[in-house]
Amino acid sequence: DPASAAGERLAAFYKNQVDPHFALVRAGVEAAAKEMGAGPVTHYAPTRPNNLAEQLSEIEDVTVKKPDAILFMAVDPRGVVPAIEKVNAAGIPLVNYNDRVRGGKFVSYVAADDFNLGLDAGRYLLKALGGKGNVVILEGVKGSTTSDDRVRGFHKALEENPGVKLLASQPANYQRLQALQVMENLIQSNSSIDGVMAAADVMAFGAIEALEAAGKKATMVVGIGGVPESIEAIKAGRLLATAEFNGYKMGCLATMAALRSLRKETVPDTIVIKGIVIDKTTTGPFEVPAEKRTCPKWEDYAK
Amino acid sequence: MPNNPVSATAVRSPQHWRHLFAGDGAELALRVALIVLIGSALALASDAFLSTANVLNVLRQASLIFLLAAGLTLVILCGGFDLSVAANLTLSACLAAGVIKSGLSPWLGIATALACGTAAGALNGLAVTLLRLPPFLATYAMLWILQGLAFHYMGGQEIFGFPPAFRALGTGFAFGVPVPVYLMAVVLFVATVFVRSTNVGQEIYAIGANPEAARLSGIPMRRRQMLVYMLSGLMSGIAAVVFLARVNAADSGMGEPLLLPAIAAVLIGGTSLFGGVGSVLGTVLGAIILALVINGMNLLDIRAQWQPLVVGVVLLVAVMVDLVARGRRERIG
Amino acid sequence: MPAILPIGLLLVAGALVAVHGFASTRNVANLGLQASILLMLAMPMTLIIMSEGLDLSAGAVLSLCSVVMAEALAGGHGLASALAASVAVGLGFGLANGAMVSLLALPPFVVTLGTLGIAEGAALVVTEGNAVSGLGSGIASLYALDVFGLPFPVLVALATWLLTYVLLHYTRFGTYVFAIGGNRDALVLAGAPAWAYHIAIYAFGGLVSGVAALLLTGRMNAAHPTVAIGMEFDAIAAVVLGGTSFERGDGRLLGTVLGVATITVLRNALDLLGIESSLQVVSIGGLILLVIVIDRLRRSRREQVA
Amino acid sequence: MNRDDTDGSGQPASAVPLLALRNVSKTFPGVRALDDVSLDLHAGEVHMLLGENGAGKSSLIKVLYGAYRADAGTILCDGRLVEITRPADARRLGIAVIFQEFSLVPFLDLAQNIFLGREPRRPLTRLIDHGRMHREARAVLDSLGLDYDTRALAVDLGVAQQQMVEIAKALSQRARILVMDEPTAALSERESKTLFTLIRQLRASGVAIACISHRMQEVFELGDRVTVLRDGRRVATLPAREATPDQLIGMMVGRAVGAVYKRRQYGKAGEIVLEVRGLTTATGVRDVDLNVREGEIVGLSGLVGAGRTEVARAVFGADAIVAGEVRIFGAIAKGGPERIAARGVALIPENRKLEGLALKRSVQDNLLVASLWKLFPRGWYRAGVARACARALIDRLRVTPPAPRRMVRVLSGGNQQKIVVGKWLAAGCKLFLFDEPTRGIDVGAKSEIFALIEDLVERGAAVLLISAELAEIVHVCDRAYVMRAGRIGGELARTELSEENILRLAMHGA
Ligand SMILES: Nc1ncnc2c1ncn2[C@@H]1O[C@H](COP(=O)(O)OP(=O)(O)OP(=O)(O)O)[C@@H](O)[C@H]1O
Ligand SMILES: Nc1ncnc2c1ncn2[C@@H]1O[C@H](COP(=O)(O)OP(=O)(O)OP(=O)(O)O)[C@@H](O)[C@H]1O
Ligand SMILES: [Mg+2]
Ligand SMILES: [Mg+2]
Repeated sequence: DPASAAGERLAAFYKNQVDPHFALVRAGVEAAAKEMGAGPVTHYAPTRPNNLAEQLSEIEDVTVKKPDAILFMAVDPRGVVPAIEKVNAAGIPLVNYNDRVRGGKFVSYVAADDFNLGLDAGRYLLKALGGKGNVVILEGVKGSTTSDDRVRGFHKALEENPGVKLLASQPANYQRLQALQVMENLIQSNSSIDGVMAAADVMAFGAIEALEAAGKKATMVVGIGGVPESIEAIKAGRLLATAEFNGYKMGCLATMAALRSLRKETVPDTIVIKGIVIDKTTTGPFEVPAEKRTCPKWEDYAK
Repeated sequence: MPNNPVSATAVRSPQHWRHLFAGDGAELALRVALIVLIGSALALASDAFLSTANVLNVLRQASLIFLLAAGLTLVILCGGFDLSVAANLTLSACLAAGVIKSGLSPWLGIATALACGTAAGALNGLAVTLLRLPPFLATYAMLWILQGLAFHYMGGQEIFGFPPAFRALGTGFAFGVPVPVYLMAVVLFVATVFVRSTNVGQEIYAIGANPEAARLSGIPMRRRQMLVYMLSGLMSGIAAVVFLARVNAADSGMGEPLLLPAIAAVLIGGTSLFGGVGSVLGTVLGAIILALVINGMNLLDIRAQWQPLVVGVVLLVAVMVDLVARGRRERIG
Repeated sequence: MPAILPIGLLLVAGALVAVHGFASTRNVANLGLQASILLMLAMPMTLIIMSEGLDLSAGAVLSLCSVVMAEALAGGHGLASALAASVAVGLGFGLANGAMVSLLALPPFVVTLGTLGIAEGAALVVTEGNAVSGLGSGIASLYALDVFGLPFPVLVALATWLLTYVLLHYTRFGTYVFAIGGNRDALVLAGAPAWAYHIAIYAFGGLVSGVAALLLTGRMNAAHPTVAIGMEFDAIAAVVLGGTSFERGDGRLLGTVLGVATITVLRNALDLLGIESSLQVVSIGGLILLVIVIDRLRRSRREQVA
Repeated sequence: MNRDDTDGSGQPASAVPLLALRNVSKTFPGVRALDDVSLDLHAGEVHMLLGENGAGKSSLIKVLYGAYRADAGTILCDGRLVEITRPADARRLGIAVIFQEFSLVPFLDLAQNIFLGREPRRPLTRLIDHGRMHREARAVLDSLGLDYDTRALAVDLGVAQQQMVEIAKALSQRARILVMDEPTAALSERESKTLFTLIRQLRASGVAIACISHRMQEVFELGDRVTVLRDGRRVATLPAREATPDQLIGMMVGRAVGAVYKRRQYGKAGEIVLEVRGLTTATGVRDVDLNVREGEIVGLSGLVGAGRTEVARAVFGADAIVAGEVRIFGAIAKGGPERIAARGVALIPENRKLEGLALKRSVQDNLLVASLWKLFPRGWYRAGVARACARALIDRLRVTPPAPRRMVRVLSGGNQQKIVVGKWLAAGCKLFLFDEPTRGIDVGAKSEIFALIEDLVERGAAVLLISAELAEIVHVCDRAYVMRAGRIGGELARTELSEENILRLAMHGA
């Protein structure tokens, strides 16, 4: 409740400052902090994208700075554990978001259900394919929760549709160019690719560019995300659908969880942000630019 | 001209196109052999490999790396180094994307990329010539600065969706061949003629081989160094345009993954980091070898984790192959 | 004395005054921890650069060593045998680098760029790209150990410094590092097996990477296949900022230490100030530029005086 | 090792040679560097090795030191067959060599350099005993009369000082066999004299000495026996006393050449081409005035370190000028080498490897680098034309082998020097600054280079000639300036040119 606004200082961590998803998260964090009357938020992202060693140093440094609470997402779910334990020892409360950390103590874990995102997106594609055809998977950064869980979801969807054949599954490291080139190469060895499941929208776009350039506009692509570009692509009919991975909401809710816990309110230990599958019919709410969005109601999520 | 033993007009000698490869014919032949070798292995392993479409595909993938590596080759030939090529690409692409997206003409976007690239190259050039900073470090510092500016400009966002006419530069075909491949061919031709068939090119080799001797031979060393860094910057700008047109979006991390491949392409191509030895043609072969290897691994559905390892081995094989050629070049007169 | 000294001191003084918490015990310990791995990479890197070489594979080899160590620990082996495995892998890569540079006379940049790929690929293949965890508490508690009031990692790093110092200035090996960079032919003509010492320089680098894996793994109580990639550039920057030159075997170990300290302090102070990451990136570039420009100006003045 | 100074020239050579090379052959791809060469070195003799550039002298030494491996032939030490496959083997046999190329390590101090490869170590820890090393280095330097600081870094030494340290390094090995490859090439007369005294002392103490030199008077001053090589073969070995200069030169080149090049004719000096007034530089030149006219060869002499090189570099724009002015054809010259070169000035630098050549480029590339814009004014380089032009220069300079595409690095020192000189010939220059153009060049090539210089002035060029060999200045120049400690000590007209006058000015000033 804004009633007990206390100007708390927050520190928020990101995996990189490159991916627009994290820009949405950041917008959500800022919005919620402002709404609840917290103090300024300092944001930390490694100077080299997804650099674990740098993130470790940043955690250590932030521990010295002693913010009131930390919002944390891990570049690697396991490697950060000792550093998180140090934060625990220093008595600074943490909220985990985006990527789960496999150890340490957190007030709450706020994230999408990556497995179900993969499953939903996968099911949507396979249904559109009518339960048959050939598909490929584009994975993200190996070892990250987001990629691994989503890919598991894809595979579950595939199991449910034995008529669909998985031609290849290659990582493209959440990079557009890499996805583009992997796709270009896969097109060469596989004459008919009916569908693509990408663990993130950026990779879906890379794949779409490759498919369109090869004149294979019929191939259907699904991604996971929902950044502004995805919405445009869905409306333009280039992207079939994307499973909502709502960075803005995640930023909001993680911040709310941190502030509420600081204000001695109870906070559930897990907050799952259920995402819908965004397709042509459901783009509406996502067309609002980040600065005009509002945070969701806490009560809707803290059951 | 009292002391001229021979003047250009006094001597009539046929012009050999072969001089474009003068000096390192053996190295280049070995690289072509390497390509043929990898190619035949892939052709045996995968039916898809030898299709025209796939060959063009490999060339298109090589083109981006090559565009970036071509400028770097010039700098290295001149005895310098440029670690900032990829960061320069990122910043140029981001600024150009910003311009195009703000509704201005794509031409202006292209101009922005080229201007930004060249300007950053000029800064590198000034650091090396005017301040006489060691190139490796100066361009490393520039890498951070350009990258930081790109981060700052983009603020974590991406800019996407460009007009089709612009995108044709990256995705288009002419007479069945991808546009970037033409661009690669043009750059290869112009750069090769430049380094092999102009006085300035000869001077670049001379500076690379021994800067002090070149200076004392009356070569305007600083102007030439300035030139190669600016050309390298320009190539980053050109690569930025192709990149943008190809992926239809800009983000502040787009260039970074290209840095090591670009350097590797130059090195696999047989250009010596000590300057004065090498060729742009070698670099094109290097870029093709890299693209070929990755293409092959995708076609055979080999897990991507193997990629760095295979690329590392290829790089080492390429330079070891040079050991065979090296002795020859030193001695055959 | 290289320009890094006044700039480093200025930076520390500025941080002491302007950065809240910079001088706290906890932060000083942080600085020590953060500098220790970089210092361990930078010590052999100094010798390698002095020998007119370069080691781009250092970060990747360190990551691979860490993976090997972690796999051994996770597989239930003891700390000693895990360390032995890690050192063996590091040494193997060092020897391979050294052999190709020394015996085949291949350019170090190319050789180590190749072995970078091989080490990175090997780590990725072994781990399937995932982090290795479940190492038990042994290595973490070793990492957290305090010896005579010094954290264990800092102690290991200081020991590496001391060892490198003695090697460089009090052994033939060290003298020959100067000679290999300055005039390798002279060493050959002096009857010394220059090729062997040349290999030894890289082998030393691999060996230290193998030991440094102890700190890296301990720090995370896990291993990650690409965690230290990119750190070699920080190490190279530290070495060159410290006044070691790529040419003619001119090197300064103390300068490297100052270089490591400066880079660490800068990043730490910017974190404590909560400076935007994009500006951090710019300021790292700015620092490097500043140091080399000042070095350059001072040097040209000296050249004029001489 | 330094016994009383006795003139050992009369000492008989012992019966069994200390070291003997028998039928040694060595082939490099395309070159037969050594062809069935035999050589004896006796205790207490100085054995001079003579030969044109590329005759195989350095190769012979490298074979006997184990730096090169001979294709055929044997080596006997004290009459016993030995294997020398590595320098370490040679050292063990008591062989020390001073090489043509410097072998100092720039960032090690003098003591470390002198003891490189033989660092004294403490018994238990095996750590280097710095104290002892410096003490012993001090002793060696003292024996040479050198007061250099043993803690000074080699990089801070001048060329001559480096050469003296090389000598100290060889002496400190207390070798039984001492081989020197052109030790005096970088030394001034005075330092050479010190060295000769020392060589005589060593000879008296029973050391076998082999010495390569391109200076004929040294052969007679020092040598007991002389071996002449030509094209990798031994032409003759004879007692120095029985030889005459003309005879030796005849053997070396296979044709008759005068021992010292003599100017063919003196022309009339024209207008002033170069005028230097009050030149002062940060490199140590103080208030230098001089001028050179069209058709003139003007010498610039002085002891090593007098600052002659620095004058030439400042004129060429390679070093910054602190005060004073340089006029070329009356107009003030400003800017770096590219601006000065564009006005028709050529500098032939003294250090060919560092300043003169791109060692990994071809002969052709090196020869044409300074005249690209002269040959191809439009900027389009034509390889065929370049090749033909390079061939013409190679013929004119008699570069061996005459292969334009060969890498310069594998040429012999003298041939490399010819290329440094040659690269300015096609550039159409009017003022030539020659800094030690004949360093390390054989007599034949020397006279060719002087003929070339004379040819240049006859066609109206102006030449400033720096040479450490006084005889060259005396016999070639129209007049000469003598420098001392960065200043002009005096000027000598042709009639006053003599070695005594030059030395007087160089050492005491006017
Ligand atoms: N490493 C090498 N590779 C190829 N050729 C070589 C090598 N070393 C020497 N040669 C060739 O062997 C021949 C003899 O060279 P060497 O250096 O012994 O001559 P030199 O008599 O010492 O001449 P200078 O008086 O010019 O020093 C030359 O033709 C030279 O080009
Ligand atoms: N004996 C010496 N004592 C101190 N400094 C010296 C000595 N010899 C040389 N130098 C240094 O070397 C510099 C010039 O050396 P250099 O030998 O190039 O002069 P030079 O007159 O051109 O002689 P040369 O052309 O014969 O080599 C001087 O400015 C000085 O600093
Ligand atoms: Mg010789
Ligand atoms: Mg001189």
